[in-house]
Amino acid sequence: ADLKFKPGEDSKFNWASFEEFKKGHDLKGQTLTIFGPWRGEDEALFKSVYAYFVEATGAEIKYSSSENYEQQIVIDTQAGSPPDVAILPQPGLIADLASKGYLTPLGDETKQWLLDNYAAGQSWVDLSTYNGKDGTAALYAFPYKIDVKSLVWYVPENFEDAGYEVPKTMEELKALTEKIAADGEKPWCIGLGSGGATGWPATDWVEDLMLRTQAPDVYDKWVKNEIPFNDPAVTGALDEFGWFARNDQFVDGGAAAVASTDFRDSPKGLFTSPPKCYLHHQASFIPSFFPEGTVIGEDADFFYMPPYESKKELGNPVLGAGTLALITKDTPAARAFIEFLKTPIAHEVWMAQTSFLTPYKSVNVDIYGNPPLKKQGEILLSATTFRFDGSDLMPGKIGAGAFWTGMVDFVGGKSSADVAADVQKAWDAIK
Amino acid sequence: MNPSTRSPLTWAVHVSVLLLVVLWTMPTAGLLISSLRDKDQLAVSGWWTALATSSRNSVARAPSADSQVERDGKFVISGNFLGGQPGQVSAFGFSSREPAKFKPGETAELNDGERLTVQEDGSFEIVSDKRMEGSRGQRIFFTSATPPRFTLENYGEVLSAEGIGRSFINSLTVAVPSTVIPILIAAFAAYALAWMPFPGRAILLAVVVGLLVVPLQMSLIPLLKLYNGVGAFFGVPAKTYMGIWLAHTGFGLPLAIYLLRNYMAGLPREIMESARVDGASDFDIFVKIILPLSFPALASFAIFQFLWTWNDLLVAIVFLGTGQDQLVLTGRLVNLLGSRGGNWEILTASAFITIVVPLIVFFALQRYLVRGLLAGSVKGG
Amino acid sequence: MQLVAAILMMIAGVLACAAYFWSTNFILDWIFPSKGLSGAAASRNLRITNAIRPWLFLAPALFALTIYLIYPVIQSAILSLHDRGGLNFVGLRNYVWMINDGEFRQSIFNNFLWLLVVPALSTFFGLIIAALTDRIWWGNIAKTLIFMPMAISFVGAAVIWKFIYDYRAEGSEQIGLLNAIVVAFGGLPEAWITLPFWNNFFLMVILIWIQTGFAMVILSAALRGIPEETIEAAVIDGANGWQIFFKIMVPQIWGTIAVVWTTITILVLKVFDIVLAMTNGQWQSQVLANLMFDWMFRGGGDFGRGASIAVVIMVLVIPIMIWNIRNATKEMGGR
Amino acid sequence: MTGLLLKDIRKSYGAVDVIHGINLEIKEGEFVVFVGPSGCGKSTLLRMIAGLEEITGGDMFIDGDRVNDVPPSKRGIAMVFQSYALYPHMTVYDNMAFGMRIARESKEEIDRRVRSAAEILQLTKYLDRLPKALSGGQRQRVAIGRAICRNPKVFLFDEPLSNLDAALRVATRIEIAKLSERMSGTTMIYVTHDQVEAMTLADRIVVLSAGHIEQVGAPLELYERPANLFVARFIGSPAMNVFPSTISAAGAQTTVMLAGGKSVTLDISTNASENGTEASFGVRPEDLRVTDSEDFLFEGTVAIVEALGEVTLLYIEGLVENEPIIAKIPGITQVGRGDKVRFTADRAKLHLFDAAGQSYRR
Amino acid sequence: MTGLLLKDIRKSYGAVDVIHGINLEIKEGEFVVFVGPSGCGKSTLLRMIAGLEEITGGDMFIDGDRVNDVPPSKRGIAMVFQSYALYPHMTVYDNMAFGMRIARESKEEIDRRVRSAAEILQLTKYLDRLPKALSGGQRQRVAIGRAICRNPKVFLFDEPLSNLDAALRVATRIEIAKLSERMSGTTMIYVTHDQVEAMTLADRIVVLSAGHIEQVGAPLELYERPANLFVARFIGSPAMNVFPSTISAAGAQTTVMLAGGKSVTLDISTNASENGTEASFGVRPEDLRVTDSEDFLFEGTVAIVEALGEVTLLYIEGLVENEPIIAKIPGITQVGRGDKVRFTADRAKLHLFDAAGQSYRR
Ligand SMILES: Nc1ncnc2c1ncn2[C@@H]1O[C@H](COP(=O)(O)OP(=O)(O)OP(=O)(O)O)[C@@H](O)[C@H]1O
Ligand SMILES: Nc1ncnc2c1ncn2[C@@H]1O[C@H](COP(=O)(O)OP(=O)(O)OP(=O)(O)O)[C@@H](O)[C@H]1O
Ligand SMILES: [Mg+2]
Ligand SMILES: [Mg+2]
Repeated sequence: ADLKFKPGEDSKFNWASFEEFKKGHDLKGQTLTIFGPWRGEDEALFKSVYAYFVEATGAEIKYSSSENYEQQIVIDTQAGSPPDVAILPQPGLIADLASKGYLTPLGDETKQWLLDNYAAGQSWVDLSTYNGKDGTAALYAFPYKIDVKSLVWYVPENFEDAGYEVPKTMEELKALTEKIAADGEKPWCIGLGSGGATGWPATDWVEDLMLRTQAPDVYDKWVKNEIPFNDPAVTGALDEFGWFARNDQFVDGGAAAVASTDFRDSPKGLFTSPPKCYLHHQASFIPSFFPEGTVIGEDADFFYMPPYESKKELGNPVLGAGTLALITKDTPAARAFIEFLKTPIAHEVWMAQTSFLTPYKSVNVDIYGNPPLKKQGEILLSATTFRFDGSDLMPGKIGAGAFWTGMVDFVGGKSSADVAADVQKAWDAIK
Repeated sequence: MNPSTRSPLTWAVHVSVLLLVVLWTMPTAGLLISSLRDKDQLAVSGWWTALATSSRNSVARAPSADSQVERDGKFVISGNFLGGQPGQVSAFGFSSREPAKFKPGETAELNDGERLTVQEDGSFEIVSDKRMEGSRGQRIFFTSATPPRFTLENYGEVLSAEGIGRSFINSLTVAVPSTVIPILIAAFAAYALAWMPFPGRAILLAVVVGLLVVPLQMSLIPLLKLYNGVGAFFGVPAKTYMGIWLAHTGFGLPLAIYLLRNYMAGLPREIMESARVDGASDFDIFVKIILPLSFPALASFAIFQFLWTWNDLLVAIVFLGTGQDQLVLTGRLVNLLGSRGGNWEILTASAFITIVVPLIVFFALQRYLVRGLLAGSVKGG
Repeated sequence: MQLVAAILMMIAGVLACAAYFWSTNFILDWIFPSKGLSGAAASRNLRITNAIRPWLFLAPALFALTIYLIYPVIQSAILSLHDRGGLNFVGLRNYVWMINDGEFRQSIFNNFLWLLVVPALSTFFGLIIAALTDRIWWGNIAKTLIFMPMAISFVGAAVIWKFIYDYRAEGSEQIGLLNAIVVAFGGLPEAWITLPFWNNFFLMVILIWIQTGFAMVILSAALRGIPEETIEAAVIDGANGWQIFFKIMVPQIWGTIAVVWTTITILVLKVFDIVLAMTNGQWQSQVLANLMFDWMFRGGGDFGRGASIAVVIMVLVIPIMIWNIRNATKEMGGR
Repeated sequence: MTGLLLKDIRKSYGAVDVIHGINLEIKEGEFVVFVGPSGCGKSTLLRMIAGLEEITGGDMFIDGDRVNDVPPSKRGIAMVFQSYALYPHMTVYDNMAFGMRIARESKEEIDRRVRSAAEILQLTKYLDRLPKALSGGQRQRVAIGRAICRNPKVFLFDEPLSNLDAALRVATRIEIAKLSERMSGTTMIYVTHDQVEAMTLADRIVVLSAGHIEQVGAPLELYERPANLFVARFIGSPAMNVFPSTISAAGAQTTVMLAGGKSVTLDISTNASENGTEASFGVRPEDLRVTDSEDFLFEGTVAIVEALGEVTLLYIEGLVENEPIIAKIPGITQVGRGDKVRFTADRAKLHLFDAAGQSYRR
Repeated sequence: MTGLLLKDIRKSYGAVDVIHGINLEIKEGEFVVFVGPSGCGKSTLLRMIAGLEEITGGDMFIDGDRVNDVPPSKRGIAMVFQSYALYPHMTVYDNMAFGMRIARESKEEIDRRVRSAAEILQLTKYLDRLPKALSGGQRQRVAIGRAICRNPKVFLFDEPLSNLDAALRVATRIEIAKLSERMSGTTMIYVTHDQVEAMTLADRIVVLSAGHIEQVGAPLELYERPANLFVARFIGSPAMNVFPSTISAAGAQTTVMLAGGKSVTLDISTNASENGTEASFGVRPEDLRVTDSEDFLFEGTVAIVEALGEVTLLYIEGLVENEPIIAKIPGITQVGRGDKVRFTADRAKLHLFDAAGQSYRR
């Protein structure tokens, strides 16, 4: 196969793990079907990773993705023709698949592996543990490829021209926001538009602010609806978001534009002449929507979404998201693939390119393909709290439905209490 | 009829059609123009502005310090940020706060003692007394009038994608039989419903109408289950071309039957009677009389069925799969978009690439929508 | 190579289908011959073949309809009585939930709006365009242009309309055509698709824009089937263009107009792509089909509720079915 | 034997009764012509024989087999439709060849037959045209050609010559006659409004009126001995002149008193009981002669003179209410408008009908 | 003045020339009948007058205005189509009322006119029916009714009576004549294959053949002095008998030698130069009389006898190649098949045509 990095050549890579895996697995003549969310550039990157699996085992991999992959996986599992391995970004959906009995548990050995090898291992185990068809919890998923969401993007030169400083605390961030507004400029670009998924960028905001205003266990209760959605803790976070997004002076286009501006278009305001805004809250993937030729770290950069000075005790929480690999059809190849994901090389190959973060402790962080990636990796590793995207953890109908709609209504002017009550009502309806 | 029977208001007809056409094409025109534009422009300015010379604020970056030359004891970086493109600079600046502070020809004092001059044609010069440093060049903001500029890059990108030819053939392999088979089946059924008396005819017709409403999404799971079952039983793969043809056939049938029956029922019954008297069986009548006379309806339906099967992604993915030798063109194009699907330049270009074949089909079949097909057959009426 | 295989496969598929009709027909005549037989036997055989033949013609269609549509309908009906996993019987609970669900009621209301507006306007525009383009030399080009929206994929259409409805704040450059126009006339830009109630109409415009091509093609075929001489007679009778159109042409293709209207009506009941792509039912623009899709597939899906909404959608066509039975029996009365 | 037998055949369209019980036997090889006023049910009857119209009541037999439920294609018929019913998508040639192709005739045979039919019908030039590029008469000829190409047991012609010019009509009529002669086993049923056609072609003429049969008979029989007033007036053109009259002397010869007061004696026997009853006295226009003698039938003033070249029609008004008496005088006559003329007629050519319209000459 | 003027009117369908330069003037209020063989271009000409068919060449004037490009609706015409062209979705009543409704006539007026037309055409019973539930003749009557309801400047009738029975045809013909009389300013153009119609209705008859005019004239003129062989044979039924002959003595009276060797002298003058040239000698069947005298025209054996009641047709074969000579004898004659009969005719009724077919009687 076409291997991106010749085994054994670059000593930064953990080639030993590759050789070891190669020795232990021979799957010649077998085919492994993988179904994942990655398309386009991401698909090419993923291919470059699984090429090593192919090289090592001799198995053939059929990877496919589709625009409607969530729908696709539901149909395929229901109808009884699932792929061998599915990789999905939504824990909610995974929970559902698990509860219907379509997933194969990965076993205690993997659980132990996660505890041992992933930073903040317990939170990954928690994330990967779901109730099966019989109601017993088991580890069903293997987290692989993480995105950091607690990032604020800006253009350093614009900061320079205007004399702004990167804020270190939330209080400073708010002050900066007010200062920019006072200068007659718009501080933020916020866009919630995403076609059928309109609203989701706001949920990231809220979750990030939840982690910065509440203790992690409140967050956990929130996503499990152990505290109601209209709990003051939640409405508080909503209002914090409202402070940024519902102020016509603070957002480009005014509050009215927030809901309808496409999230893919919104960061472009950072780069116009004159700049339409100075700050943009978005996950680590967003540079693909920056103008062509933008160099991260120079033309644009990011800083960690700062915590409140006043809530020091919460430390540096990080909101993230990621994809989880599942065995949807129990075959030796599928098992082997999960094993493969446990090798450092499966992480390093992607790390060495772009847009891949991992909590795997024993990978060589020097391999990160570029400084920003490394910086994100550091944010991830220095996190005192790591939490997975809450809306992805909630049931689909809420996390990919009522919550989005609620956020759209919220920026449209509805009060936080009403919005939260609506979401809670929807949640009640599916119980 | 001949021209002299036309209403004298033909100009009104021309004008109204033109108006409607403009109304209907306007959105698509936007798409077309967008597909020819530079992708970064898409989100910043309206597509219609691309057609005219427009005044635009842009940012350029001067080459980095590496490219400075020493001239008369001064260090100079020069270049042209219009890059040879026609255009005219009307103002410039070096700070994001004052992007249009200077007029072309003026000299701007940069913060660190460098001096920047920009000419109308976009050429600029940064002059400094001391050697300049830094890996990034100076940002220059400028306002320029740029004439329309289009690029075929987006199309190039889409068309050069790997496996696109293969997907094209896959799509055709799906679409052609998925168009022909339902037409054949539906035509027979429509004939029976229109011209053969049997009990329960009206009810059956109504059921067909009712089935038009069945949401595709509802059928996918039960059908895929069935396919898997059948595939397992015969030991063949569940996802085959045969399977998708039949699926498209099933989904297309109600409309096909409904449209064709309506058309066939309107054919003059004398023609059928006369064929019957000539000794033709129902089969003969169908093949030799009804089919040729139903060409307009067959062609119309063929246009739509082809279009649906060609543009379909869902059914193809569910019943055919996404492997190399199955992935259809729409699937391939969607996969070109990033995982978050925001590449509008690819979207727009691929929308136009997929549209071509259905439009050819439309054009080709349109000539079967002829006038006066029945002229001369019966007298009176 | 693949091309050859594909072509062979296509030919085989189509031939197999044709062969069915030919051979069954042949076999029927062979089992019950009527030629060469005399009297009673022949006429008995004739009666039998006449009773069987329609079913032979219908059989493949019925087979495909049963498997691909009726079977799923039954499945849905059964599913609608079960819980989210489709395993436990819950009786009518899903329906009860539905009636009490505000979103459902909203969808029903919106769907009504859609049903009132879209089929009527699509058919109307389709008819007008078909009639107007019929008699001008560049009619075919005009038709092709108006047909184009039909050929564009939904994804493409969504992008197109984004470029129309896009909203940028007052003062900044509008990249949405509609707002650009509004601003050019001195108005204030609006975020069109977020205006509750009215956004329904902005979404409908998209479907009308697409479906007009459908109506146009079908009606154009029908218009061309009108006997030319009746139009000539009307011209002689002194009728002008409008009168000919409304009093001579429209009544003669009334059946087809009804068919087009019915088809689009049913399509409207099913349509969700547009809503999904543009708003996903937010800002109170939810429709039944999208709601169903939502429940079916979002986050693993709740098949019970999804199916019960599907059942409601299917029940909504019953009046249309009855109307069609009426028409069919009336029309076939003389036959 | 390819005879037809119609037993109490009835037809109604919904509530409208169109055919009220027709009984008719047609022998193999016979040439039967249906005549009757427009709308009386001729086409309907023909279409029922062809099997195109469901038979509401009664039985139909072809060759002794009940065919009520036999489809048209199995009845062995060829038909010329009143409305032509050409296949619009086929050329003239294909239109004519269609039936034979269905019957799997050989290519040469088809070609021979089509060409000969086209020759007869003067269609050879148009064989490659589609029906829409033909004139009305040409279309009608294609319809005829389509039928005569074939070799059926029964021919049905529904007003096949109505759109042809006189010469062509005569020529085609003769061809049909020849055809009937050549195919002696073939039964022909022919609907026409043209008396000449009916008279020249028919072995027997069936006169229909409002869905029932008025009289069946050989052509001359119908002309000379119409069974009733309807047939008398229907056969012959212009129609027979009818005078209201009263029987003044019944017997082997009958004397009737015309409205004008003149009495006429006819060679028709009546029962004595009829004495004094109302009767209709009829004489055909062509049987009237202008006379100077005193032995005239009636006298009147010519209101209109229509010179047709070959004959002249004289219209005498005022003798019978609401209707002119017409005389048809051979050649071109000197009689002018306003002239008072006396007319006479052969006694043998006078007709007498009773009050119910039945002829006394039985 | 609602006259029509056709100047060198031409029509071709693609490569097919159908009308080859027609020059014709029709005066206001005139009743002109077009006759000619099937396919000669009558309907096409009518449709050009109506404006339904583009004029390929030449000019057409109505009322002195060039109307080549005037749309039909502005020409003030009513037309009966050969193919009826009824509105299938309208009842008989609505079909007839449509034109008047378009013209915004009052409801009462429309009703009055429709009912009176329906009365005339015996359609009253069918006013509520759709065309598809009518017989062929009834449909044709609706087509007529639709035209005569209206009040146009020009009436165009394309074979309007072809599907009607004799009685109805006569009645309708008379109604049309009355209509023409009543609306004296209205020009009527009428296409028919029926000689009687042509003769009785026409002020002038236009004889067309293969797209050009053969002769225009008053009915009797055409009958008595046909300009050429075509008209001579076309007018009159059966057609004029024509014998090939040679002029043996030209002069004030002309003597011709028939093929059989018999010579006949006619009251027709010819130039001396014509002596010895070929000529066609013609005599109409109805002008032939059976004679016993020696002064007969020709003698032949009767091959067929067709008794039509009113007249008898005798077919004498073998005299002229390929064509029988026909004699039309009034009444029912005793002559039978195989009889050898002598025929004679009035000298004044003999016709002579030169080799090109032009009549010598000018
Ligand atoms: N579309 C056409 N293309 C070519 N030839 C045509 C077309 N329409 C008519 N013709 C020819 O034009 C000639 C004249 O046709 P027209 O209908 O005027 O005849 P007509 O005199 O009315 O005959 P008829 O008495 O049979 O109705 C015919 O020979 C016909 O074949
Ligand atoms: N579908 C129908 N519904 C009701 N009445 C009908 C229908 N079809 C025909 N008729 C009537 O049946 C009668 C007989 O029709 P038919 O066509 O047999 O007449 P016809 O003798 O052929 O007349 P013509 O000489 O005018 O063709 C007519 O009075 C007609 O109005
Ligand atoms: Mg009839
Ligand atoms: Mg004609």
